[in-house]
Amino acid sequence: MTINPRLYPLLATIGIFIAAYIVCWIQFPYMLSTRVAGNLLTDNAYLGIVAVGMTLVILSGGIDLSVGSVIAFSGVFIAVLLRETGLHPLVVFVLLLGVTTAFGAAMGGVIHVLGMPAFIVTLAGMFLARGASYMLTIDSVPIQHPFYELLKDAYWLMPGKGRLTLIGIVMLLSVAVGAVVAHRTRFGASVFALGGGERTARLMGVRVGATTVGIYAFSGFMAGVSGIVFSIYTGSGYPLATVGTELTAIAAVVIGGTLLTGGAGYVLGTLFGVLTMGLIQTYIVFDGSLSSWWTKIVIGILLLLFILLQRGLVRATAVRA
Amino acid sequence: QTVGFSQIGSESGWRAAETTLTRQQAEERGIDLRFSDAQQRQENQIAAIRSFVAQGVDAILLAPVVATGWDSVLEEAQEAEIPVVLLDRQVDSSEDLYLTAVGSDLVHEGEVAGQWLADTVGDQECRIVELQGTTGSSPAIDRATGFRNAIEGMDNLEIVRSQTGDFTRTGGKEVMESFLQAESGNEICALYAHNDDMALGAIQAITEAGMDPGEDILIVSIDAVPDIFQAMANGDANATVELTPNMAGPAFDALEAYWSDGTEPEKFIQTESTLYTQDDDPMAEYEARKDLGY
Amino acid sequence: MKRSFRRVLPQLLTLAALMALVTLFFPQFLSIDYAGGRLSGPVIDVLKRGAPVALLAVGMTLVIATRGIDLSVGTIMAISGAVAAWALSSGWGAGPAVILAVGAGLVCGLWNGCLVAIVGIQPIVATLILMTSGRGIAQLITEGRILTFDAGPFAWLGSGILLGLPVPVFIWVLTAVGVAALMRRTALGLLVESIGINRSASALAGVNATVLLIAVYMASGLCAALAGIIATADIRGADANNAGLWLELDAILAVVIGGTSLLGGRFSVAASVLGAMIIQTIDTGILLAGFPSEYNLVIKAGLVLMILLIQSPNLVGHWHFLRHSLRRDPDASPRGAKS
Amino acid sequence: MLLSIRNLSKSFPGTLALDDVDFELRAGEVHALLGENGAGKSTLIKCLTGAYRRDSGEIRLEGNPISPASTSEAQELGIGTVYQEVNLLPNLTVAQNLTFGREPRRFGLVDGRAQRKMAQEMLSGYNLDIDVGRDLGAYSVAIQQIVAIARAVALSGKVLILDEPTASLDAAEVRMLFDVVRDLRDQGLGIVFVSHFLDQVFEICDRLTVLRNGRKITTEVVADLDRLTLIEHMLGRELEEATEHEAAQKDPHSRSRPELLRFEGIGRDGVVEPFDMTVHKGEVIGLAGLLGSGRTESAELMFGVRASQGGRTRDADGPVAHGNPREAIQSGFGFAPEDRKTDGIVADLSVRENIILALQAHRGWTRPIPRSEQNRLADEYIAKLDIRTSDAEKAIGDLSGGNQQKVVLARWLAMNPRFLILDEPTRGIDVGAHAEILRLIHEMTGQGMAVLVISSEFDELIAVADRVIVLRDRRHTGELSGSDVTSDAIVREIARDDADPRTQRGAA
Ligand SMILES: Nc1ncnc2c1ncn2[C@@H]1O[C@H](COP(=O)(O)OP(=O)(O)OP(=O)(O)O)[C@@H](O)[C@H]1O
Ligand SMILES: Nc1ncnc2c1ncn2[C@@H]1O[C@H](COP(=O)(O)OP(=O)(O)OP(=O)(O)O)[C@@H](O)[C@H]1O
Ligand SMILES: [Mg+2]
Ligand SMILES: [Mg+2]
Repeated sequence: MTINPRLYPLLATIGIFIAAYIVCWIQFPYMLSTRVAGNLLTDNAYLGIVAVGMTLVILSGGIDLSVGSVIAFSGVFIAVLLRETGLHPLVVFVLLLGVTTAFGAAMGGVIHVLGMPAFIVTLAGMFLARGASYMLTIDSVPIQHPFYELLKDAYWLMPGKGRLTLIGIVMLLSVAVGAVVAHRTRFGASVFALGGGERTARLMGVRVGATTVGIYAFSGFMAGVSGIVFSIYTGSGYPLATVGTELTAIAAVVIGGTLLTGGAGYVLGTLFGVLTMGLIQTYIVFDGSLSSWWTKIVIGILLLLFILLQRGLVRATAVRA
Repeated sequence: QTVGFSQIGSESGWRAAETTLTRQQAEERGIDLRFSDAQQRQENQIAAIRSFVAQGVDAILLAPVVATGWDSVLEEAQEAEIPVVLLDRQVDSSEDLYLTAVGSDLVHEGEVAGQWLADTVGDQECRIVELQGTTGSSPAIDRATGFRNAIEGMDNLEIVRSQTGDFTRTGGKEVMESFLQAESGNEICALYAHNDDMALGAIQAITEAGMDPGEDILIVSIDAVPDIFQAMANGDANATVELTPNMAGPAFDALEAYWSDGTEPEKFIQTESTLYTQDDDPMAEYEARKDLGY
Repeated sequence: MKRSFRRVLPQLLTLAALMALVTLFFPQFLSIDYAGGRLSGPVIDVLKRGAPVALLAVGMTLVIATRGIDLSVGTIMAISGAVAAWALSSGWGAGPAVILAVGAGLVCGLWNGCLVAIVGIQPIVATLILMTSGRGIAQLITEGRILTFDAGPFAWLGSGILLGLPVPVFIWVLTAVGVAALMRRTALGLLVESIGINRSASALAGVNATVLLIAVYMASGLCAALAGIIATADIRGADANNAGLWLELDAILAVVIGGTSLLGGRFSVAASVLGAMIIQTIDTGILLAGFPSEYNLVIKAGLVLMILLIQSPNLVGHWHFLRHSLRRDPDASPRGAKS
Repeated sequence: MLLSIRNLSKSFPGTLALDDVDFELRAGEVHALLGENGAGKSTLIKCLTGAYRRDSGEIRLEGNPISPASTSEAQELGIGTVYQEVNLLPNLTVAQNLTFGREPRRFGLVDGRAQRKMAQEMLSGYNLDIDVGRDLGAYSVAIQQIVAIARAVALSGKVLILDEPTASLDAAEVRMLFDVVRDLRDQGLGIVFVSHFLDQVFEICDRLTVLRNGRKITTEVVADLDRLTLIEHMLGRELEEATEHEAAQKDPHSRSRPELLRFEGIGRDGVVEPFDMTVHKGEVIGLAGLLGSGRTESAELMFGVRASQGGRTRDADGPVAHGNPREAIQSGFGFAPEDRKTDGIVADLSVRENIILALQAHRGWTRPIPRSEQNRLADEYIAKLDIRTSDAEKAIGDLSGGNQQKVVLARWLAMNPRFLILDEPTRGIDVGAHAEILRLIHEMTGQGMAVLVISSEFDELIAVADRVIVLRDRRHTGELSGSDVTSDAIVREIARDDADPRTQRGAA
């Protein structure tokens, strides 16, 4: 049974992640505890969710720079609404997801109708969402609601005191949903087709407009979910939160083996991309000796190392095949 | 003892100094300091604290990037019986979730600055421009509030323009230039900057516009970084309110007491917000600070 | 000449409209004073304040023409500024400091170019690496503080006056004119465009795509270094933490407002520089108009969207189509019967 | 009447591509759509399938006016199309491409296994043994073409449109395709067939419509028409019969001419076995072989697109470097690649810029070709190759397929190389231009240039080549020269091996 070459980047990602984990474990035996594993899921939940949306966008050959701001907006929106009105959080969630999905859809619409590059439209979207959260409040607003306490404390204590939290599970679910949407639906096929080339996709019968709107709506929806998760994670809304998260998400997607030019990749790879980013973070914290500037440099070096390894591995297997 | 320190980032010279001093203090006391730089992001700080908890450190120092959103991670630390000390900024979580907080009162800083200005101008008319910190950050909000508290009710003092300079020199300079255009310079009587860096940028803008900072326009700011003392020595700046970067000293003192016999310190160890003016021998202050890693 | 004028006409019109709008909120916007051998006024401010983004946009235009993108320019500004300040504070003169800073920018560009052209990493990711780690390098040089130096001739580059105008204006104008001339008076422009549109076909036609790509990223690094020098000289100190922070986005925005496609190909340096001025006019206009700062972003986003909307080629097409179909009988409209 | 088009017009900026065209297609007929490059054939098809928005006119399918706004609507109406440039997605698997838009689903989700099965069934009639789970991009242009045909056939409930489907197919594939087409015709489909190979038109088509300069010239029954009249309709003038597809004066002794280049041991594992080739001044060498036999790869090795493992190349003065395309160009080589869309044209640049590109790259960026010289070159080749464009500043991407091909040729002719490799040079080129290009090749060789021509058209090779090298299974296996160069001989040479080479086709 030969392995399909399109799987190579995914396998390389998973392989390198496991190898990296082993290296960390040798250096800090405690890394293998369920606590660290649980933390890895929980701490990166919001990133994983938003990266799933980003994966679809990138698969279609686009990019969504607005997600970081949308997460911040979501937190502020929830916090302010809960503070100002007596609405139940679930109602607020529904409202929020409506808003972010519509926001994404609107960006998709602008991209399609005006034929403008996604980079710029979503950049404007990024300004807009961040600006909108400023207009809601410039303060950081705590969320105090019994339902939120419930959500925060929803976890399953794994053996070894590690916590598998609700939001970690939400992330895993999102990855599963994203994978099904991308790889098992006609919409997903259209996304890949767009990534292969818009003109060709059009000639093959893809409804380019509807698909584009759908993609960015999906990304907006995921950013909304991520915002909810983030608000549970921090228990507050803060307009300055998650600055630059879009770039982290893009990096995670690319590390996960998805081509930035679109048309090739796996949602599952994104999960490992996110976990890898988290692993790098954890490793640096465990080490604890790096100064602020070395932290930045080392993150960059590890990122580069990872990408080079991945490329090398893919190339080596491709040649042998 | 091992102590984890979750620092916000390295966005300003002041913070770099705080990091340096914390390391120094730890070294002097033989404490093994695990340092983590969060690059201005709360999510990184939360993740770092959880990693510290997972590693089982003996205490955690936290310089929170924002006041809200720490409840669950502090609870987690508490469950693991790891004391947490907050540095230089407050959180709005319940007090029993942390051991103590070391810091200054940001609102108070603004009040000191405002009070100085009010005292200085007396009952002259004074049109004030304000350089705010990063929109939405707690120092920006609190220092604005404090200043307004101090000048409240004084009809001769009026804040005519207020814009964010993002706590940076470039921002301070650029915004000050536009203030000078918009208010045609000589009508501005004083500048209140949320930090010294912006004030230093603004001083350049004022000089380049052909005016004399410190004379034509009074300048008061907060932080007391070395460079502002130099400006004060030159007569370019008038006053600054100190925010000491040595938060770790008192924090370690409290921790050591707690470790040795479980003494619970007070919930808030306030550092002083000393006001420095041109009369306080700024050059000496400059010399004293310039090697602290600002 | 006429052709290139027509190329930048939309940008010129946008800029004019924007200035009119700002004047509405701030009537003295167009007033210029002459005092003490220098011109001053909001417009001069725009010209001067726009220098970093204009410089970045010049380099970014070339990179985008090759279908790339350079996210690291803001960081390169910080690095070159730190290098210059370090050189100055360790006693070197202004000349060596400038040379070292420019050299640092070129090295950064070389690094990016090699990752993109030789290793084959996608530009966004390749430059993202330098974007994150480069700021660390800059901080390493300044040790995280604002590295100040004795002003002297170096500061002249940031806030000096030449012929009544701020020196940065001359730097960006000369750079833009120089790069545009280099591109159009030689065959470089054509070759850069051709690798941006179809790298494999160009390589088969004998275009040295690898070397050109590296050169383009180095040019971007050079422009970023100049911007970094101006920013550093302006505040007489290197602020490794904040110099150029997020300016790469403004530079990309400027290029796009200038009508160069992010998909590579045809480019216009002049239009990009006008784009930078448009952005600076927005920024300065917001400051002058005196809105509370929490509205800054929303206003900027709104204006940018509007500008892009007006310039969108598709919109022009839609207009034509609307006018056509309104004039003709409804049966002929393309969404006729679908039996 | 199955399909009828009335008064269809379509204009692009600067071009009236279709001017009041009428066209009728009956059920159960194969209808050829003919015309020179740029006559408007592809545009007509794209207007019909909703890929372009027509300016005016009416289209009726089975009497009902239709107006597909997108190709998917056309597909739903039962119109299946193969566009001129293979328009499938290389990043999707063969199966995904084949079933796109009609994926079999279970519980609302795409069922991968059923999808592959469906794809295999769709391909079953085409004698193609490939792994439908692999990415389409891993396969050669020809295989992609067949996949595109299979997809279009499956989609065509009523009408099948084939825009130059045979351009990169060899004789066996063409025969197979025609079997499929006849079968569909007998089932009552209407089939539109665009081709520049008149033999194929005469073989399979019932009626034909000729377009010229965007106007409909005539519709005729094929049986009533002779070749010359047809060409006259297409060109609007007579073609000097002498040049068309007639064997040129072959030089059986081309090998005794002075040696120009000697390739020794050029090859690469898994690509082409090491081969030797001696090229003489002024000679035309043909490369013949089945699809995937390694012709393109041989050319790529010689031009340095792929690096050769070992081997060396010499000319009279010593070693010749061709390790990469730039070195090869410095050494006086030229190469017009097979896939003009991805390797040939630089779509957004103008015709002029595309023509001078290689020359400019060769001169280096510091020595720009003066604008007047550029214009002169562009005008010269536009006239010489009869490139149909409104002017030299039009973007090449807006030219018709055949005209793009001519521009790519012009790019290399302008270089005046000593050794020019042409991979399928006449792909998609009309009869008139075809003859013109063959004549040009002769003219150039007359001046001492050596040319290597790769072609799937044996007739073309016979017409132009002094000797023909035959490839089989990525090996240079034989050579024919002088009067031995005949269609039969080539076929015999290709088939010499007892094993059926066709079974080995597919992905390497
Ligand atoms: N997108 C476009 N923009 C501008 N002009 C175009 C465009 N597409 C086609 N044309 C012009 O329309 C005319 C008809 O082109 P078309 O592709 O239909 O020719 P064709 O008959 O298919 O030729 P060929 O045999 O070479 O494929 C040509 O002159 C071409 O330059
Ligand atoms: N290493 C490889 N991996 C994957 N596919 C390959 C590889 N080598 C060759 N191929 C595919 O097989 C095809 C081999 O056919 P090639 O194009 O060389 O044959 P040809 O004789 O020139 O036929 P054609 O008329 O199609 O050009 C290539 O086009 C390519 O798509
Ligand atoms: Mg055609
Ligand atoms: Mg071939």
